[in-house]
Order: sequence, then structure tokens, then C-alpha cells
Amino acid sequence: MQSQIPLYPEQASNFAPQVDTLVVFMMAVCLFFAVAICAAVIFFFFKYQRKHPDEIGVPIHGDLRLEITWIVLPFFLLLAMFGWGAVIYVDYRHTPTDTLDIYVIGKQWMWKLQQPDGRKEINELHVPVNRDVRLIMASEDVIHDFSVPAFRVKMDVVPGHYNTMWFRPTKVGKYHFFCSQYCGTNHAVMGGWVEVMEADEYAKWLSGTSGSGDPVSMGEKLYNELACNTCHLPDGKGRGPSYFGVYGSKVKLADGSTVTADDAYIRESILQPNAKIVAGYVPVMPSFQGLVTEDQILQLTAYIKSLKDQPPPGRPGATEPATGKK
Amino acid sequence: MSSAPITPSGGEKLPREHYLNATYGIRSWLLTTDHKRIALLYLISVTFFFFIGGIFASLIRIHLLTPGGYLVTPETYNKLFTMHGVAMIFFFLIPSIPAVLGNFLIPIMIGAKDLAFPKINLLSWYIYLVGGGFVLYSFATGGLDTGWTFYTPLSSIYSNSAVTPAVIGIFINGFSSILTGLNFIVTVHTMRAPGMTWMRLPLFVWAHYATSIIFILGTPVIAITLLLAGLERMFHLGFFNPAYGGDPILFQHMFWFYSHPAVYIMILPAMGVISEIIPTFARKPIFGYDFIAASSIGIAVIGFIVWAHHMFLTGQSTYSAVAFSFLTFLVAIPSAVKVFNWTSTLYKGSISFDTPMLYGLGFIGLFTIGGLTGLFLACLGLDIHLHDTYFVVAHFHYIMVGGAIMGYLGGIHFWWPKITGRLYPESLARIAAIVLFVGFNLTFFPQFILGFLGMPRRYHDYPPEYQVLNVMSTAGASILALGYLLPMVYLTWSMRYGKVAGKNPWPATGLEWTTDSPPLTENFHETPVVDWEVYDFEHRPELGLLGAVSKKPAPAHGDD
Amino acid sequence: MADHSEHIVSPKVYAAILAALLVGTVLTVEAAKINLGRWNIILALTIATIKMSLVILFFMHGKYSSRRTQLVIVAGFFWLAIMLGLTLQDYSTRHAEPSRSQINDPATTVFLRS
Amino acid sequence: MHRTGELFGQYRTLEQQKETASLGMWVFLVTEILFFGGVFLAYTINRHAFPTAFGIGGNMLDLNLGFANTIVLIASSFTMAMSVWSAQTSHKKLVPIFLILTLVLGSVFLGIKVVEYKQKFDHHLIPGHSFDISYCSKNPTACGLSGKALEDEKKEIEEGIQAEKGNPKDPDEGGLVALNAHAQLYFSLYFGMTGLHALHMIIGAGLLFWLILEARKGRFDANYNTPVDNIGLYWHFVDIVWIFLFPLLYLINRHLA
Repeated sequence: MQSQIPLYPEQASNFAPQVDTLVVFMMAVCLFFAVAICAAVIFFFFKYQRKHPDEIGVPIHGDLRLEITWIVLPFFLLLAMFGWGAVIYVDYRHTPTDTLDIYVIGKQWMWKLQQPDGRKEINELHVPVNRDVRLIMASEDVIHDFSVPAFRVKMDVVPGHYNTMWFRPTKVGKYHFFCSQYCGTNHAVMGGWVEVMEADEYAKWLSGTSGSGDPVSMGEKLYNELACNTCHLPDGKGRGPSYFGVYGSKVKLADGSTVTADDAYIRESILQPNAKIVAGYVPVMPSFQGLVTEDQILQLTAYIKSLKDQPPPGRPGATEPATGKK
Repeated sequence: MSSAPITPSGGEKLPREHYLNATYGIRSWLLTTDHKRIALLYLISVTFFFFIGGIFASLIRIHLLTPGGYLVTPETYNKLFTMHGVAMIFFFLIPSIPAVLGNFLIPIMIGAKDLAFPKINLLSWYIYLVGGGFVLYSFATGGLDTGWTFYTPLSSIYSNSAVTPAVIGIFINGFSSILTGLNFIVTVHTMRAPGMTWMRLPLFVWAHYATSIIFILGTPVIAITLLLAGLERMFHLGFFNPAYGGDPILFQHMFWFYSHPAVYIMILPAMGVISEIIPTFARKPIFGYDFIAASSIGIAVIGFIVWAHHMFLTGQSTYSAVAFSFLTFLVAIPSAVKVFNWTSTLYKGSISFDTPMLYGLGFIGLFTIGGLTGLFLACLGLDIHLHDTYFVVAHFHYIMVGGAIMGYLGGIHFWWPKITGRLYPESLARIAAIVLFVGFNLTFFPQFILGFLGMPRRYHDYPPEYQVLNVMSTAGASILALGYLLPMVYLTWSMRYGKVAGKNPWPATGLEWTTDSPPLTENFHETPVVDWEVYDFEHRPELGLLGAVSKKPAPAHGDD
Repeated sequence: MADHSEHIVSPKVYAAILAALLVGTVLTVEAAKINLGRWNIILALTIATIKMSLVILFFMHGKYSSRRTQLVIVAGFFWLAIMLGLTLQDYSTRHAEPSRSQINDPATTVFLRS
Repeated sequence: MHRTGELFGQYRTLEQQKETASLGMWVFLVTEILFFGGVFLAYTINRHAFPTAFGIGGNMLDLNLGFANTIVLIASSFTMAMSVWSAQTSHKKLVPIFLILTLVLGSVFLGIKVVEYKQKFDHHLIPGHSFDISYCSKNPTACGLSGKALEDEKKEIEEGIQAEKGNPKDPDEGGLVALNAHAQLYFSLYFGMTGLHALHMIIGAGLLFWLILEARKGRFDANYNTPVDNIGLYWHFVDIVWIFLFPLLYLINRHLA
């Protein structure tokens, strides 16, 4: 467990240092006032303790000069805070011209993202470092919010509107992104990772998936293309069980029996999905008989196999299947 | 003038006849038009809702002890925080001080026999009960999971929970607020006793006047907004539904037009309470009376033109965001003026250590922190990062719990002798005040840091790096819960066994302290005539304090 | 602070106001049938506002009410103006949303539709 | 319980009592302004977004009925004002007569409203699954449309379909689907606004009924007329709401019809 309490999120975008500098300024001003007021209260409290039970205080009714001072002085401080904040915000809302455009769709409870070349990702975003990135966002159902604390940016994703946001990642690494506007049952797990890569790594990543590759990456591509991803969410909270850590494990079935998840089981689950239903899920998956070739089944199996070392979701089957009204 | 010199309390008897023993029986309470009895009816009902909201809060905090959330399912968690918000905001915080203390005190403070419309006052309590009934029905039949903000289209289309009865309940409850506000405004205008000029009104009354302005002008808008959202849900209309071209952002505009000023509904009355407590226990006139009174009105007015600062990141126009941010910074000034004036009042006072004063000073500290952190959120650049994180949660709990509830409890302790005629055990009460202060800070201060680190609000599950702070917060919450239970126990005890308080135990200068404790049904034996300035200890020899000189012949001035 | 004793408006005045309101109604209907572009809406709302003022001032005795009552009326409309005005200024200054032409990549359009 | 000019316990003088009642009523009306203000705001924003659909929707309303209703309501306001005058001048016999006239006119208004609602129902203009803005142009006989009126309506809807195709708020939907959705929004607002107004009328009619019973007993005169006065204020307020609803709902874009 963490031995220390972190006080600062990482600074990984052009906005992060700007925001943090402003925080320091505001913190200084606010601390000054908070400390001054608390110190005054405590000091007066002890200094003017009642000495005799029937004693009264000195009748002072007010002082116009003081009142004017503490109206005018804070006003200018507030003006400074306002102006500084507005500058950052206006910058944030005005996208630079040459941007890498990523299209983002929020839906209950996942993110669909698409690179400019059409490559799709689910709950993951790969971007090159030091390049202006614009997210163009739409929602399929309710209001969501795409938020990356390490970049200090967020923006609501509103159905019926296209909202945009931009940032320039400045540090290679993996950072959390969250859904920050409450959107229903699984709001808290509607998040993922932004992976900031060196420009050449990013290019390699982009091209790596478009050419013919190893069975695992082909399987991953199929996983997206056949829309397995819409139900078999990594966290197991979709309509179907997660693939994570499933290969080779003992799977508990709805009828109470157990089965080992081997190649045959996976093949059967694709072609006759309702033959064996995992406990906690309902039989809603259609058969893929005739829709996938044997090659593709192998690739999918390879992909699922590759995920066997991933941690399985916390409580498989303990959550109800998603029942979003649509 | 009827006020006799103060006699030390203890060993006295309660007055032979007062509002509590004027009539007996359930009917005499349920059909009463006496503002004091209605205040007690409200006291019981808001305490009930406070308990319900408190239970939800405890479950939330226990659930958040560990990442991964093992106590309740995500759906249940969402229902818990929604119902916590609905119960606490609409059925506890908004009516708490106005409907309990305001109802009890405003007529007495201005020297009237009752509010202008006593029957409407009773009606507003029944409306509250009906609204509350609908909301409890919603809680009981599965609860609702939309967040207290009812953002469309989640609330109007996608949520599967019992949204409709809750919306109806809040809609109905709105009329209770409207009628209370209407009653207060008219009462303050037309029912003042001879000599009670505007500039002699206690600041508590000024604060409630400002609050009533918000009740009157804001509440109808939330009523119509929730009505439209409810209709949209029931009949699949399209007011806020993008599928029909409706705009969810419009809902937010209309919702916050009321709900931002509603924050001031909660805090303004608490500020009024503090403005009474501080001069009483510093035994000197309040510093800058007219500035505090004017700032109440200023907050009420400016508070209406800042609402869209809840919507900086919804795609609102940049110009609009800049304008609303500026206006939001402006509203900080009247709040700051109040804090500076309260602090200055302590200077050269004769300060005592009584329980209400502890709440008063605690309020100053917590409200200062709550207010200053509000600046972070008003600041456009920082709101990009802090919006919808735990920073927001911490900020508004500092205002609403640290501000409004501390004010409410302070007020209850301050006027308890007037309400019941008896004193509570002082040392126990002081301990409770300190426990509350400590527990509160431990609960909510870590949430500022959580928010700055980026933990979004309304998460049933969070990454493990946030755990330490969450554990601190939960630990604080258990202390806080103890702090709330203590007063409930000893105040109930004192109703029967407390020492008899006498007319004016502190002593304080307001008109309410010149009548019996508890007062008569008609409040005063004869219509009082006010011939002293507000918070004046110096010219009030009947209070029996040292250094008081006899009244100077002060002509009434400033009549409206 | 007391209200002055109530003012009695004579039936003649009421009749005159009735006539004015009826004329206003006919006017606004006739004006609506002519194409004046954006002035149609402005004219219609102006006539409605005049009609409203007549009702408030005479039928509702607003003209003869105490200052305090007049202040209450004005405050009501002032707050209505705040609500309408500040909300409309947001909507009327929005240019930031990318228009459809900016998002014209066919692949994207398909994606956004999915 | 309402004895003439009785002084209630909480007041010191009759003057104070009367003044308080009047102020209370005005404050209540201010809340009503804001209450209706909410729907007016919703109307404004949506009309701003979909001028074409809202224009077409407005032209689907029956101008003659709307005009008649405006006249009826203004007349009822006049009779209400006259009943207040009768009470103030102690014409005790006239008070109930004018009140009854007001109630009758109010009922006529509601009756016409019912006819209008029925018409909208027949023309498939009730928001819901069967909503179809082009119903009348497709089934002219059912709506009694013919000749130039039919041609106009067909043309208008065709233009509307073209205009909605490029609506930036719905880039994916074009033509009739969008037009129907947005016209449905107009009719939701139409029913919401007129329904809320009619509800106020019904409450007003109930109050008038009670007032008539009291007035027939000769309760109201120069000394005591607060209830007539206050209910009169309420009735005029409801009239004012209609004065705005009429042009906003019926007249906008009428010149295009």
C-alpha cells in the first residue's frame, strides 16, 4: 500500500504547469487570508476573554475606512485570479489549427476512440508526445465527461452536441482517464488509459496493426471488428464475461458445474454460445457459426490466450448484467 | 416596555402559561397556526430527514473505505449518494434554519404576534410532508440513481429507478419553500412592532429576508424545470431530449438558476445565526451592521447571476463562461465582508466560552475555508481540472455542513432556552461542538487533496492510490456521526430535566429575550415598543451588566 | 409605510382599456400576416408588452399601488429578464462547436453514427 | 368564518390586514412570473434552434380559435375589473353579476381550448408515436383541407424537410424525421404552455365559483373586498400569460402561411 500520501498528480501536458502555477498563486493568497482570519479569531478569543461575568465589551460600531479597504483590496485580488484563470481557459477552448484529431464516443459505460487513420480503440488512447491533440467528442446516450487528471483537462460529452478539447502531451507514459460526469450504474469503471508515446513509437504502433501480424494482434483486431468488445468488457461488467485471465482457468457455469477454459471451450462458446453459460450472465450472445472462419477462431483463441496473465476482474458474476434502458 | 431585570437562572420555575401548555392533544398540534408550534413540527420532520440522509452518508463512507467497493453494488452506491443528496438538500438543509429557527423567531424578533399568514404557514408544513412522502415512497420503491442534480437525459430517459415520484415530491416541496418565503417577506414588511425600524432589525431577520427573496424568485423555476423533466420522462416528450432536438444543457441552465441560489438559501440563514451569536457572546455591538445587512441582500441578488459556473465544461460559450466566472468572483466580496466584520466584532469584546460561541467561531473558520476554495472553482483555468472531482464535494460540504449545519446547531443551542425554557448541560455541549469541529475537518479536508489528485466524484470504485485519504475521511465521518448524536441525546434529555433558563440567560439584546421562555402563544403580554438600537449593551441597564448607562432618548429613524 | 386608501378606477377607464386591448389584438394578428422578416417577432412582442402594461397598470391598479408593490412587480420582471437574458447570451455566443462541415471525413461520420 | 371585515388575531389594524393580503398576493404573482418564465425560456431556446419546424407547427394551429380565445379572455378580464369596481363602490348586487360573467367567459375560453385540443388530436399532432406533421397534407379530407390551403401546406412541409436536412444539431438525420422530431418539440411546448395556462384558468374558475357564492350573500363592499381584489389580480395575471402565449404560439411565421 502507499506509504506516503501523494499531493500532486503528474504533470504531463502543456496545461499542467500552467494550472499548477495558478494553483500555487491562489493557494498563497487564500492561505494568507485563511491564516490571518483564524489567527485573529484565536488571538482575540484569548486576549479578550471575559474577565468578569457581567462585563461588557467596548462598543465599536464600525469603521468606514476599514470596510472600504476590505471591499476594494480583495476586489483587485479577485480580479487577478479571474484574469489569470480566464487566460488559461480561453486558451483551452481555442484549439490550435494543426491538430491530431481523435474522435471520441462516450456510451454507457465505455469509451470508443478512433485515430485519424480509422483505427479504433476501446477505453484506450494512444497519442504521440509533443503534438497538439484534439478530441472531438459525442455521446450516444447520456452526458459523460472525458477527464485526464495528469493533463489537467476535462470536457463534458453531451448528446446532441459535439464538444472538443485539446492538449499537448509533454511526457511519455501511461495516465488514467476517467468519466467525470455521473452517467449511471457503472460510471466509476468507465475509464481507461492514455498512453503517450514517442512519435516514432506511435507511428510504429499505428502501422503495426494495419498490416498482417501475428495471430494475437489479428485476434485483437477481430475482437474489435466483430464487436465482441461491446459485451465482453475487460472488467467483466458488460453483458458477457471478461477475457482477462480466463484461459486455462476453471469457469463456474450457471448450472453450477465447472469447466476448464481450454481451446475447445472457447471454440464452442463462439459457435454455440448458449451451450455453457457462465454463472452470473444471461444467454444473450448470438451464434457466430458461418460468420467466422476456422482461421479467425484460431486468432481469437490466440488473443484470449494472450490475456491469461492479465488479472481477472475482481468478482466475476457478482455484478448484475448491464440493463441500460434503450 | 416589559423587560424586567435579569435574574440569575436556576431554581426558577417555567412561566405558568406558555405556547407549549396552552392547549393539549394531537389536534392542537396538527391544526395549530402558532408559528412556534409549526417550527417545532418542522424541527421534528427535518431531523427525521437528517437521520435518513445521515444513514446514507455513513453507508457511502463505509463503502469507500477500500478501493473496489465491496460493501454495495454500483447501482446501490449510486442510489445512496443520490438519496443522501435529495434528503439532505431539499428536505433538511433548505428548510432547516428558515422553517425551524426562522419560523420560531422572526415574529418574536420583530415584535409581532405571529407571521402574516399563519394558516399558509401551517399549509406549507403539510405541503412539505406530502412532498417528503413522495420522496420517501421513491426511496422505498427502489430509490433513485440520477444524482440529486437530475441531469437529463439520464434522469428523463435512461435511469431505471423511481425518478418520477421523487421529482413529483421535490416539485411539491418547492411550494412549501415558496409559501414560507412569501410569509417571511410580507411579515417583515407589514408586521413590525412600533419602533422596530429596518435599521433595528436583527441581522438574523435581514438574512431571512434575503433568503426569502431567493425562495420567491428561484423556487418556481426549479418547480417548472422538474415538471418539464418529469413530463419528459412520463410522456416521452422532448424538452431536454437530444433525440427530439431538445437540449440537455438547457435543463442545466434552468436547474442551476435555482440550485445555485439554493446554496445561498442554505448558508444565508446560518450567517444570520452567527451574526446574532457573535455580538451576544462578545457583548458588544456588531461591527459594521449596515454592511452585514447589505451584504445579505447583495449575496441574494448577485447569487442569482452566477449559476452557469456549474457548466463551464459543458460546451457553454467561452464568452459566457468568462462572464459567469467574473460574476462568481464578485459574489465572494459580500461573503468576505461578513467574515471580516465578524472577526472585527471580537476586537475588544468580552468574549465568553459558551457553546453557541464555539459553533460561531467554528463557523467562521470552516466558512472561510469553504468560501476560499470556492474561488478555485470559480477560476476558469482551475475548474477545468477540479470540476466534478472530490474537490467540489469537499468545497460544498465545507459550506453546507461546516457552514449551514454548524450555524443551525449553533442557533439551536443559542435559542434552546427560549424554545424550551430550559438549559442543556453546558460542558457536554462544548465537548460535542469540539468533536464536531474535529470530525468535520478530518472527514472533508482529505477530500480536497483527493479532488486535486483527480479522483472524480460519484465513484463507487477508485484506483488504490487514493485509499489512504479515503480511509482518513471515513475515520473522520465516524467522529462526525458521534458529534451529531451527542446533541440529539442531551437536548432531548434537557427538555425535561434541564435547568430552567429564565427570560434571558446569556444575556442578549434582541426582542425575543424580553419575553418569557418559553413565550406565550401571542409571544408578548402586550405589544412591545422598541426604543433601543440593535445589539446595544451599553444603554440597556435592564440587562444587569456592568458599565451600562441608562438609555439615551433615541428617536426612531430610518422608517421605511 | 401604510398603503394609501385604495384608488377607485372608473368604469370608463376600464372600458377604454378594454377597447385598447381589443384593438391591440386585432393589430397583432394583422401585422403577423405581413412579411416583415425579423421585425414580425419584435412587433408581436412589443404589442404584447404594451397590452400587458395596460392590464397591470389599470386592471390590476399597478399605477395606483404603493411604491412597495410597484417594486415587487418590477423585481419580478427584472429577475425574469436575468434568467432569459443570461441564458440567451450563452446560446447566442456559441461558435466553438465544430460544424458538420468540419467533421467531414466519411469514415468518421460512419463511426459517429455507430 | 369570513365575517365581513373581521380582524384576525395576528394583526393590529384592519388597514394592516388589507395591506398584508395585497402584498402577499403580489409576491405570489411574482413567483408565478418566474414559474411561467421557465417554459418561456424553454420555448425561446428551442425556437431559436429550430425556426422552421416551429414556424410550421405554429401555422398548424387554428388562428381563428386562438383569436376568439384572446378576445374572450380580455373581455373576462374587463368583467373581473368591473366586479372589483362594484365591490369598491358598494354596488353589492353588481358584484355577483360581473363575477358570473367572468366565470362564463372563462368557461368559454376553456371550451374553445377543448375544441382545439380535439382538433390537434385528430390531426395526429399529439406528441407520441403517432405524431406526424405531414398527416394533414397526406390526408387532406380528414383535416378538411383543399385547394390553395392544401397546396400551401404541402409546399411548406416540403420546404421544411429541405431546411431540416442541413440542421447542424442533427447532422445524421435529415428531412422528415428531423422535421417531425422538432415539430413534436413545438407541440410538446404548445401543450405544456397552454396546458399550464389552462390549469391556472381552472383553478381561477374554482376560486371564482367560491367568490360568487360569497358575493351573493352580499359580503363584499367598500369596507371589505380583499378576496375580490386578490382573485381579480390572479385572473388578470392569467390573462397576461395568454397575451404572450397567443403571439408566440399562433402568430410567429403566420406570414409564411
